[in-house]
Amino acid sequence: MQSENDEIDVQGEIERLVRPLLQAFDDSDLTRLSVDEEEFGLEFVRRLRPSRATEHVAAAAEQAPALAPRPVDVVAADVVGVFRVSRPQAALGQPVAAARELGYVEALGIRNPVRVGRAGTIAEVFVGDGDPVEYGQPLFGIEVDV
Amino acid sequence: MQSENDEIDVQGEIERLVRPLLQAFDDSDLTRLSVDEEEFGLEFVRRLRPSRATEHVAAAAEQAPALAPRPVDVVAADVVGVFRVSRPQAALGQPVAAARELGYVEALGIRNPVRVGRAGTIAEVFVGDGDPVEYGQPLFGIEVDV
Amino acid sequence: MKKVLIANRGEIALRVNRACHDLGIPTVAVFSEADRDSLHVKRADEAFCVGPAPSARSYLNIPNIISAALISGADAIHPGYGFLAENARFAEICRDHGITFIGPSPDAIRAMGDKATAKRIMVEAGVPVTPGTDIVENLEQARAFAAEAGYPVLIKATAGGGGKGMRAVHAPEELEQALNSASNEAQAAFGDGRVYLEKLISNPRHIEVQVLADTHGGILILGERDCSIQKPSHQKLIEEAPGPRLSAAFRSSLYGVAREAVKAVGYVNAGTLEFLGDGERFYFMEMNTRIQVEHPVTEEIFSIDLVTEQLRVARGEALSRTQDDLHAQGHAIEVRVNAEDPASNFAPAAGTLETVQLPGGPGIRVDTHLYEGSVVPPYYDSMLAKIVAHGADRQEAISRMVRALRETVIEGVRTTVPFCIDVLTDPEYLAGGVDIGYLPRFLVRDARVEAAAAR
Amino acid sequence: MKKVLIANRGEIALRVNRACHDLGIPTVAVFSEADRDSLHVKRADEAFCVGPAPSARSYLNIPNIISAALISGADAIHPGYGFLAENARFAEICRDHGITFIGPSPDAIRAMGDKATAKRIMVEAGVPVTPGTDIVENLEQARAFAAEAGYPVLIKATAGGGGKGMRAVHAPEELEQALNSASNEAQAAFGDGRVYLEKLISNPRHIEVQVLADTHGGILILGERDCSIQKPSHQKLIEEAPGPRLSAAFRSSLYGVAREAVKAVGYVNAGTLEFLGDGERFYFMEMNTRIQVEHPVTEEIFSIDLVTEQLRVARGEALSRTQDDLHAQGHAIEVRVNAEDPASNFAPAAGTLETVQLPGGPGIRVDTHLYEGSVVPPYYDSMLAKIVAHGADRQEAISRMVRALRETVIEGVRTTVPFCIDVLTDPEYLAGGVDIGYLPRFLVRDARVEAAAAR
Repeated sequence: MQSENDEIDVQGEIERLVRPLLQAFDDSDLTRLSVDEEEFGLEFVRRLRPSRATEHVAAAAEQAPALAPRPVDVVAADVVGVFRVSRPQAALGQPVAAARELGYVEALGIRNPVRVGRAGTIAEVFVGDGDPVEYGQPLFGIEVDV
Repeated sequence: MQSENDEIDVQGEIERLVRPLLQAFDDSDLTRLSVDEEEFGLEFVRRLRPSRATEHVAAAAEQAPALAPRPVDVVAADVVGVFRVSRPQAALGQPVAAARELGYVEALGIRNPVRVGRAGTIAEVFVGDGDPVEYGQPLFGIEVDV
Repeated sequence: MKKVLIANRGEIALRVNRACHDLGIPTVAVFSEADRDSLHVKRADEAFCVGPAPSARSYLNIPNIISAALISGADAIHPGYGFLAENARFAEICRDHGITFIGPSPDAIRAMGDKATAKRIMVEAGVPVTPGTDIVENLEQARAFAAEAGYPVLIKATAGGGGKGMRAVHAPEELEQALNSASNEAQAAFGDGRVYLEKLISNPRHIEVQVLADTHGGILILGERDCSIQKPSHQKLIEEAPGPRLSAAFRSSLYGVAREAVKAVGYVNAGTLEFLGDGERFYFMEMNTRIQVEHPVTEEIFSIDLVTEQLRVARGEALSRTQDDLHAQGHAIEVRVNAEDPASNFAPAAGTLETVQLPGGPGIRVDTHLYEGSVVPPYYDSMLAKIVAHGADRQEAISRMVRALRETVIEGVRTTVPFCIDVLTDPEYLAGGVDIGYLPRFLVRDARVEAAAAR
Repeated sequence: MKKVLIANRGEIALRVNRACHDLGIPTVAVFSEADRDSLHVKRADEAFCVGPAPSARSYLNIPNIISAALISGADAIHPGYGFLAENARFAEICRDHGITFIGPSPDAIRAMGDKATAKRIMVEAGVPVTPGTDIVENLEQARAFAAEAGYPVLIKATAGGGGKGMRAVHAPEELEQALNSASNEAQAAFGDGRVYLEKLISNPRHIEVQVLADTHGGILILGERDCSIQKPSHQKLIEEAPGPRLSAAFRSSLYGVAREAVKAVGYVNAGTLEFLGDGERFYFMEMNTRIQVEHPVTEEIFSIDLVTEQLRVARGEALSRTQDDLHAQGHAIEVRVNAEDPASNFAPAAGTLETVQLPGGPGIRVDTHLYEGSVVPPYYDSMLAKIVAHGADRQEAISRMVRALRETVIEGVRTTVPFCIDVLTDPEYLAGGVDIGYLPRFLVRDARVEAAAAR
């Protein structure tokens, strides 16, 4: 059987209950927090993509010198296929220009180039030559020039 | 497949995350609050018995004069059967002595007396003559003499 | 067949996953970014994201799906239903890459996908079709047919689908107008304005026949399904097998015709022949060259697994049974639990499922990708679950289904569950053998009852 | 029968609730204070709390249960299994209050509940029983029997149960000691120190026969179940039907004997005759005068609902089928999903279930009272769910069961699911026909493998 969604004073509820929790949630390391009351419920979910990629980014960030963090662009695969490094190979820590081809994803015999967006420095390499990659998979982290 | 319960620093986690939430939970009107992190989860549940009985008690409490509240004993059925009022009938607001028989639950032809515990005043009558009652069902609220 | 890629989502992806695992074959799931946490991803042995949420860029993304098969080492693809299941070009691309497409040949898909071709093949095979014309070249041809067959008649587009280019004509004076507008609509929708005429059967029953054929000449005719309980949009809502109140002569003729049709098409793998039932007569409507949503009712009464049979056939093996092995047992009903509001013309809903309690016990099978906390994305089909009840007879199947629906608790989106309980306890449905006009009539009746109650 | 009170909890209370609803009979649940939020309470039409958590004060509280029936207007009580199901006195009390006890007569319960009486009746009916003695009056009688039948022999208490008053004796010099200690233990446990001797069958198979009988002389023999997969405590864990690797002669003889036994007892309603299987021979062990946990495997292969048949019989109706209507189809297996840790001698667990994802798809039936967020209280049986797989043959049933168990996600308590997957993929189990010593041997083997892996 189905639940009925009765109208309640959502705004009032938010003021009274939700804001402090949202603050607490923001300050915490929680990835999900759900609250369930008789007449209403809510859930906070921190948008994370739990993958090797984000772990690497986090690890990289920890090792970085304690300066003001610079933005990191993630270059991701936009097709499914096998990643191949372009020569000359761009190495970790190397500055790269915008639109520089770092490699390509080979799919059904077609080379789909993987290019740098904004110019910067290669901060992370998530992929190796010959690795299979899926749609949206992070390939490189580029610390953007400021 | 089954989850594995890995050992984690439970005490540390409690200090860092749980206590503030428990405090917030205590201060709130929430009946359930659940938190779910990658490596651990917890849930606070406020023990309530949502039934006509508690609603009545609450209603009675709201209508009561704004004095320091006096404790209310709930006289409950300890057998399943049909409730019968004992004569003379004890009315709402009437003082009753300890062990006073307010009625009985008739079950399989046996009269199971319903008696007042501590002396006081009848603050609530949850049951009518001839009502079927289940085990543990609240029958009367007695505002205890202090 | 070393590994199967499942090019679908939702319950059918899980259904195929189960069949593969039952045969010990590892699986590869594909998913869109909206389905990352879906059950079909969790239950497969491997999974590849093939695109963003919109189907056109993920579940219909042929290059990414083929590429996922190639790099995962999958040597076969099961398309499920919908999406790429009846795409002849996709079947060809699979073949060109050395991947087994688990389904019929591209030629069979193509032939049955073109209504005029399909009808011609069936006529040649002696399959009864609705009296009708070839492509009409001019108004006079149309007039002559309608005068002979009698009004009402139906104008249909040869490239048609989804009601586009279709017009019912009830009187001679409406014919010219209808012909022009149908042709224009078909031209706009399909780039092909050719139309033909058919005798319109008022309120037929939807009776379909499940078939299975292997590459060794083995053919199984797996009885009929009655799918007459359809929404006003002609989408099926409740299906059952066997069809109620059909005569032995009707069945015998139907099965014989189905066998001839399979032979005429040279059909291999699982398919369904759809017919309009009109009293003791039936007319071929179309052939679906894929596994269908409602296949479980056939599985239940014949104790056969149609999807493992699909896999066997695709491996080049013979079907596991012969026609003589098969005996229908009892009665089965399927209800589609959709995230839809029947009171608002079955408008689809999306959301997060707060509570999911599924039914169980004797005679109840559940096929679903739901779990508590799962998300119903707005991008795809609104079907959440299929509940199938099997009983010794129709009455027991219905009792079990009603009980199962009453046990079902889904909170977070509105579903078709309460509405289907109303239908399954309606005396007209209980009597059996309703036509496709039944559900629209029921909706009107129901609305009147509610309006009267509200006064 | 206007309304049925279900004097039980958990999955069997839901099972009975389903059968009543399938026949259109309203239900009354009873529950302890620990089960207030249980599914059997939610699914019944009415519910009464009958006592606090401990069973002795709630599910065994006869006055409160009878009173709940009387004040709710229930004119019949189904006892499920366990609790009051084989309590002849309870059946009598029901009768005295004009309530139909859905089960056999108090006399039949009492006769089969006393092992010596049950054995005497069976011997008279020509049912093979383990060679044994009457109650032994002295050591000489015992010596004489053991010498004749050959060691090992088993000392059993006539009032026995749960292994109390039971001793295996492997050599003459152990006999006197064992006899004394068994008698003392029985006296302490049951207030009845009488014992008898039986030939000990080493590692028999547990083969049982499902029977159903009505008040009109109708008797159905519903084949056998093999329940040899038992924990070291002799509790069943995995059951199947039909029993693997049994000869046609064995079956024919078994079913004939079962029919004679039902007639001899004048038995009415559902019951199970348990036998020890020893090669081509079998010996009566005991008769359970109730529906059993593992009844669904029989239901699946015979497409019959044993609980609705129980209700029909209790209403005085004839059984819905005759023996000639019944033909076993395929193979069915049941796995008991218990909240237990097999690695810790199956120690029971309690807790709140954080995640509950149950299996589905073709051939899978789930009987459970679980839902996400439900509580497993520490007071009762640790069984959480029964998963039943039905397939065309044993291999398909096993494949489906393994797939279903792999789909099952229960978080919050440890369960027997991973362990049962190990058993169901073990070559010795797959070969079929293992004896009751198999699972204890498997556990030892498994422990050795783990120990070796840990080195």
